[in-house]
Amino acid sequence: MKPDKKMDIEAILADLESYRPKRRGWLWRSGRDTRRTVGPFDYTDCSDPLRRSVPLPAAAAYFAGIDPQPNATITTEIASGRFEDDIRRMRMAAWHGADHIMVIRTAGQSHMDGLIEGTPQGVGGVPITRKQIRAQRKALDLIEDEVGRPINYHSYVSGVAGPEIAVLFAEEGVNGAHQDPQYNVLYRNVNMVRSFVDAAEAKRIMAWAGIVQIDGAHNANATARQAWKVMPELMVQHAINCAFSVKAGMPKDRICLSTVPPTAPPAPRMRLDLPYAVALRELFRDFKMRAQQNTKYMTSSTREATVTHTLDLLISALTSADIQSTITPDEGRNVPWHIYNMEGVDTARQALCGLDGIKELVALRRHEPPMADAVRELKERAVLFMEEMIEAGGYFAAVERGMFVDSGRYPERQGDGIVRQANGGVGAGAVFARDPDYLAPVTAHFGFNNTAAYGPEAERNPASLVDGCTLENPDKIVYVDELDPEDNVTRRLEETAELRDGSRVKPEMEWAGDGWVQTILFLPVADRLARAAALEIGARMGLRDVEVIHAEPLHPAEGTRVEIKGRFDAALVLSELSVPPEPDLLDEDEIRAAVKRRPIRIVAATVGEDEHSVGLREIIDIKHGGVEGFGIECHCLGTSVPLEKLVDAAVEYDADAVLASMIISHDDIHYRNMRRLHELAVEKGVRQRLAIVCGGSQVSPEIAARQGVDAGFGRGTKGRHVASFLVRKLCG
Amino acid sequence: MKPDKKMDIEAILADLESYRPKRRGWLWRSGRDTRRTVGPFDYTDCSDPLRRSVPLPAAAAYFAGIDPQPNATITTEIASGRFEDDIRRMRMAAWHGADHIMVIRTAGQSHMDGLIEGTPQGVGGVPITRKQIRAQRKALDLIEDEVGRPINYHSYVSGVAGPEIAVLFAEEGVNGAHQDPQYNVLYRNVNMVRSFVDAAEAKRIMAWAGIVQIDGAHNANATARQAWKVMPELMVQHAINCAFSVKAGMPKDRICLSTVPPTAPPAPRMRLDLPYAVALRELFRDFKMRAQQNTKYMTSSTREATVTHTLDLLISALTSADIQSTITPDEGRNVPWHIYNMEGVDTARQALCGLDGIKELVALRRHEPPMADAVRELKERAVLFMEEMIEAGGYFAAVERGMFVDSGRYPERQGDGIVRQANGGVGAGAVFARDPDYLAPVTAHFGFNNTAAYGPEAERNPASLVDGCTLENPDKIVYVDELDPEDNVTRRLEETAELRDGSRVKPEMEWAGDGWVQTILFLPVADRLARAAALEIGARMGLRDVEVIHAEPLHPAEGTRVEIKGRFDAALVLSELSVPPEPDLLDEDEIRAAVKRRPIRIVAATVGEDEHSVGLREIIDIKHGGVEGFGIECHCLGTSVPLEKLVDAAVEYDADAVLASMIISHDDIHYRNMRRLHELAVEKGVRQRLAIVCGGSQVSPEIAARQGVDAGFGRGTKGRHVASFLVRKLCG
Amino acid sequence: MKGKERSDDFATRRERLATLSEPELEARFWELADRLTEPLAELARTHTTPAIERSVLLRMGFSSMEAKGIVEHCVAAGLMGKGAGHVTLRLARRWNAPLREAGLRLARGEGWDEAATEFAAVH
Amino acid sequence: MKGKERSDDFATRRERLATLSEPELEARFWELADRLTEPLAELARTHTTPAIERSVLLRMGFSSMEAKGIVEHCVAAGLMGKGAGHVTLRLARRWNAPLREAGLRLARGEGWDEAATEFAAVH
Repeated sequence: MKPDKKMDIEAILADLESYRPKRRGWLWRSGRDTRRTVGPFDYTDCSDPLRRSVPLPAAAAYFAGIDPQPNATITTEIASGRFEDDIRRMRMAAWHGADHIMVIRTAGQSHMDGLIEGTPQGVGGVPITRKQIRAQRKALDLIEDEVGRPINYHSYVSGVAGPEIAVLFAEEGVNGAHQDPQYNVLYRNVNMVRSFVDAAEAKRIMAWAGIVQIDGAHNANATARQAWKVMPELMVQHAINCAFSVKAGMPKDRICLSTVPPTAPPAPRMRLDLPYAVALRELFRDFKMRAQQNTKYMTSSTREATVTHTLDLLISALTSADIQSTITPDEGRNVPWHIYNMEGVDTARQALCGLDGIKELVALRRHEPPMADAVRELKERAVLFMEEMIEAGGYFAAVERGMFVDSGRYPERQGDGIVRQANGGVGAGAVFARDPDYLAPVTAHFGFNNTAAYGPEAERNPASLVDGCTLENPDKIVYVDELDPEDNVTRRLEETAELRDGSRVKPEMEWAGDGWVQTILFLPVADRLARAAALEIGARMGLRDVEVIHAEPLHPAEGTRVEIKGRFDAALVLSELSVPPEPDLLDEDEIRAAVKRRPIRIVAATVGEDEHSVGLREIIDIKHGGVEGFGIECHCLGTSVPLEKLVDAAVEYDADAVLASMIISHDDIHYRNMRRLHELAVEKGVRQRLAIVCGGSQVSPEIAARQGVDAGFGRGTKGRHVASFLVRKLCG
Repeated sequence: MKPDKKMDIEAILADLESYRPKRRGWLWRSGRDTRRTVGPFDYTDCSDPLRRSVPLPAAAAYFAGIDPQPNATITTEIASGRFEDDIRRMRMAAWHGADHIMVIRTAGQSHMDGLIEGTPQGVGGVPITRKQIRAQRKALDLIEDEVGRPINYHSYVSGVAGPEIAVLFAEEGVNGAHQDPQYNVLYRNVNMVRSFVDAAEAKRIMAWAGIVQIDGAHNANATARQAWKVMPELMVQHAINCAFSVKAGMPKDRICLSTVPPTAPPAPRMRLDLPYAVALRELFRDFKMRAQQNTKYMTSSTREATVTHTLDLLISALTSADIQSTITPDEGRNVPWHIYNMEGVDTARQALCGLDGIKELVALRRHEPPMADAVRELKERAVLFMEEMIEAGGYFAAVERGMFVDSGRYPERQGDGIVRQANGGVGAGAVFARDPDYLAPVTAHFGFNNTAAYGPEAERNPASLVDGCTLENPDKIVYVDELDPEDNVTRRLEETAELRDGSRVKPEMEWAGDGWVQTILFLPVADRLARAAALEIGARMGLRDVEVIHAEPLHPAEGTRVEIKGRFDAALVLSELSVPPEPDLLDEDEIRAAVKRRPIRIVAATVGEDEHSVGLREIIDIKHGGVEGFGIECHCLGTSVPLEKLVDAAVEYDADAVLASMIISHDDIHYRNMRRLHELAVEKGVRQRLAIVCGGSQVSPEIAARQGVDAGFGRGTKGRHVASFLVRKLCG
Repeated sequence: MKGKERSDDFATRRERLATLSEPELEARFWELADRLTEPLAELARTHTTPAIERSVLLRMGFSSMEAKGIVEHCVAAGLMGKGAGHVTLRLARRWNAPLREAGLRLARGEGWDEAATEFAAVH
Repeated sequence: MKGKERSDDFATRRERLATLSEPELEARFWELADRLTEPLAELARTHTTPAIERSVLLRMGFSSMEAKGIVEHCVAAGLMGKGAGHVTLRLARRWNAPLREAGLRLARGEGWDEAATEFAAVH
């Protein structure tokens, strides 16, 4: 795979029946907890860098593109309903530092009693099938080679087909999975007896495959109305899944708590969430922490979600996180879009790098009030919770009494908990006692298995009874391609062929060619009028299916910020686009040689009322790679130089070119100054022999050219760009 | 002023000649450092709440609209070039919690040798004039009454007219100002002798008026290429301005250091910036801290700027900030827009409230490495810097040697500092020795003043020689209205009259009617093609002056995020907009009475494969203000209920209505389910007698109605909304 | 059915925990977790479900559809207590047929009377 | 003119500071700041500028344009050492005119010879 070529989705889909995963099991980032130097900085909390990546914008602009990578595995959750489009997003996310790709399942798969096959389109996620997994894992194999870091692939082992999904995941090299029988019980209304019996088998299989498990406690946080009250229960939910998982054969270091800082600003979240994070990490010190982002209090403001996320990350940094999960900041408004997956991942690596070393600089006041009291109280409340469960008759009885997801802070009870019956729910009644001669002639089976009846070899290796099962011999796996002749990936790809062959381009947010674009407006009227006006503006811009996805009063009378989405329905023909030519840089030695042959003298200044000299210094100074370094003679007149004085100085010095820096761009003053500079040179009769070059952070080369100057240089310009231009213009 | 009415700009401009400021001097927030309860939470680091405000989105959605206000004064910087438009922005910002409004000056005012009068349009800021100040201060008087908190008004006392501007500010009740002679010297190339002589007079006047002073050291941070190396010098710059200000008569508690965390992620900024913040606050413990946001490493990514800002705020919270300044996150791409001023302020209050109490929870490891060493080293380097200055012959000599804004970490030197000559720069030569009979017969004059020659009364009160100066008697002020018959506010307002009379609306970002809108796109092609495609899409959407303001690779081949701005040039006629009617809620008692007369029975469920029950519970449960509370009989069928089962249950219970909750909206499944629900009711012959009500966070009432159901309810719906609808429909 | 309301009586309830040291409190926490989950694990050790049996058949080399068929018939035949994989293995031996061939026959609903005989004969 | 380059010799230079306690180091910092700014403050105490004089005239009740005119003539007349407000005050007394009237005359360039006489007479 070439970094500058798109993934070939058809090639990935080809020959999937013979695909085998490269490895099984989860991999943590390598090189953690080593002090290391990256660019000009020293880090203590970073892991090995990527081979290829998209650095953070500030790193690209100011720090020579360094891209330090935090210790924590970083998760992104992807699932638009079309796995083939998600593959591209995975590649993008990996380049931004995600190494844990979590694929959400289509709504309703929890209640499917069996596996799904083929590649039907999903709703709110993708149907998890063997073909879909193989295609995505195969793509990730290519992507991990490209970025030089293993990528963990993850989905869900829940619902009434848990054990089969666990087998599928073990066979296909899935690296991580959610598994928590309590999730089935409370949120999917799956029968609770069945959930636990299935879960033990599923966990045993996952353990065999080295799959990392994440529990489902974060859902209680997201469901409770006052999420900060549910903390004691969260600890209980974690404990039940942890203890049960250990009994099912999982090693503790593969069991991750899915933990969310329960509140969000303007709540005083440090006061509430930090003691909780501390208590949890003490009680569960043998397990791993998957720090999830708070979504309970997310709104449609992506700014707000980003700030809350950053503070979530601070809590991780002050305590610990083995996996740092990210939720896209648009989750409160959209099914997540490509751009917001990158935002979530970027926020995580940006904040964690920024917080590098914080534990060396600050210490938790663990044994002083209020932290000491809060930590103790949380632990005691959790203990009391479990004591009452036992008193009630155990887990099933406790659920029947509605002890879980009650809005009260335990032992306070609001009486609004989720109530399930042990004999109710999906899949009730389908639990069977094993007879004394029960047998399961396979690897990674949990519980009673009468292999002894078949001799010591069978006891040692039950799968020997069938000459090895699929876990030992993947060739035994029966690969099913497609079942539905219409609802499948091949049909979907046909529809977007012209967008993938390089001939046309169309904006998209989720799926190739979906056409979605987002427009942000400020309308100086109150909320309802503003929404109506925004919809009308969207329609007049020719967008289809326009919807308001966010509105926020700036003031009840002065105006409203409105964000709309709509579909731009045309595919642009790439060959018809006017693309400015790539800046064609001369070789540095070539420039020096040319200047030696034909000396160049320039006069430079920041013009008008502009005292910003740092940009000009970077273009000129030899120390900063500026044009002086190529032998160009520079006369720098300083800052805020009147245009006329600049032209006069060019005449006086008999310069070949003037270099005018124009940072201030308000009301297009920079373009007006360019035009005036050109006119002055004409008026003074020197325009022919004087090249005029203008630069500034807000300068567009195309618009500059329209003002009559010879060249305009915008943000990111280096001395070499300007020198290349001058040599071509003057020495050509 | 009514909160639901726009400010009347014309009324503010009327009668300005007789306007007098309500007060002089700076006011800090009241009620700081008291423990207080706001809504369900306890805070230690918050001040008195506002009378009226726009709460954070999450507070409005989840926390009953609480709006805790941090202790620090929060700054927003406003200046679009048209002060009349900025007034509206000030009102919006005050409602978001800003109580320090900083007005940037037009480019070039530093070099104006005298005051500007009238209201010409500015570039990159507004021309600071008496009329402009009076209008804005008068508007702020109204705004502070509206929000119930004093608002500090601020601009700049710099350039070659500093003392006059200081007088103007003292006369007109300006509350805060930047004043730092070093800023003139280094960045405005004002003669250094003149700068210091002028500065003493200006500071003396500011001290008299109780104006809070902010220094200019943050500019060194913004100018140095590797900003983390300039820390020792920053301390020296702060020290020079502080010591000089004290000599000029300023009380220490009115002298603020303008301090920025020098680096930004991915730099390990805690490691670099936190020891610096600690050292600074120790050395300058008698002074105030104005914590500025890092702008040096800001790019055009507003997300990145927001995360960096949040970490800036963490440094404030871990150390201290008396004034918390905010820079709009769009500063790297635009002259700031309305919406981004609010973003900056929101990020500050959100993060500071979230961090409330952090010092009780964590402690700085002040006396352990690496903090202890770093703090000590910074102080020593600063001392060494000043020792070398003295060795060189003092401040002027040091500047002549280029000791300031050098890229090296002192005592390292790169030799690229800013060099100025004591006899050079703007205003050189215009410094005159005072003769022994020098006299200035006014209040707040600094330095030698031969008042003794005029007797003891003159010695006690020099202004008695002129029967009191303008500082005692504002009626002596000569108010100048307009000098330019074309370039003034009256003319500008005429152009936008139709946008202010309530007849038309047009999007804007800076100025009334500027038409700017912003569109975010993802294009699945590389950077240059994506930019070209985005410009073409903008043009096809009918936008004028389309420009790319941000581009970010998601992957070098898979695609690019591009943000464009463009002008939407039409003004919409408000009366022609289709505005959905305001939800007309019945009185709660009225609902109860109606239900008593005509009982209502409903059947409710989350439908399809949807297990999200929290929304439905809020609509139904009596505890959450749901419809049960009005006496409506509810049969709740649970979650993931098939549509057919829901209709059958309605028949079985002889219900008046079904309530279907539909959270999952992917691929419009919710709307398809609504249509199907309607059709099923028709098929079963019960559509006439059964009201169908659908709700969910992504439901648009208008689109729901088009599916054939009776009502759709979106985000923010309460039980009372649904009950009002049912009563109207069934009991009407 | 709804849960009960109760005000926050933590202060009273915690009295018996107040004297515990931090390690003792944490040990109590894990002891309770163990007590709560042991019956659940024991249930899992001694029971099976259609999903578990399908997962066994998948591992034995059957497709998801084939496994589903076999398990449905196994439930109908009352042989879940034996294990659906077990039934398949035993009938392959009885029929002296390859495992997959036996499974496919069972999935089609063939041979279940024989299966009942096979297991009845043993016990 | 450019500054000089120098590598980071902090380790050497700091030697003489190493023995200072933290309070001593901080005291040294402020002592140096005081030494650096005292000459600047003294300069300010004993000098004036057009901007200062305009600010005086503003306070005396003149507009910005009027103040500008007076100060420009004051510079030309070589009387800045007296203070432009001082000149205005003294001429108002000499002319027995209201202060503003005197100032407006001076702003128009009238009476500056008299001003020179007035101040020469005194000394």
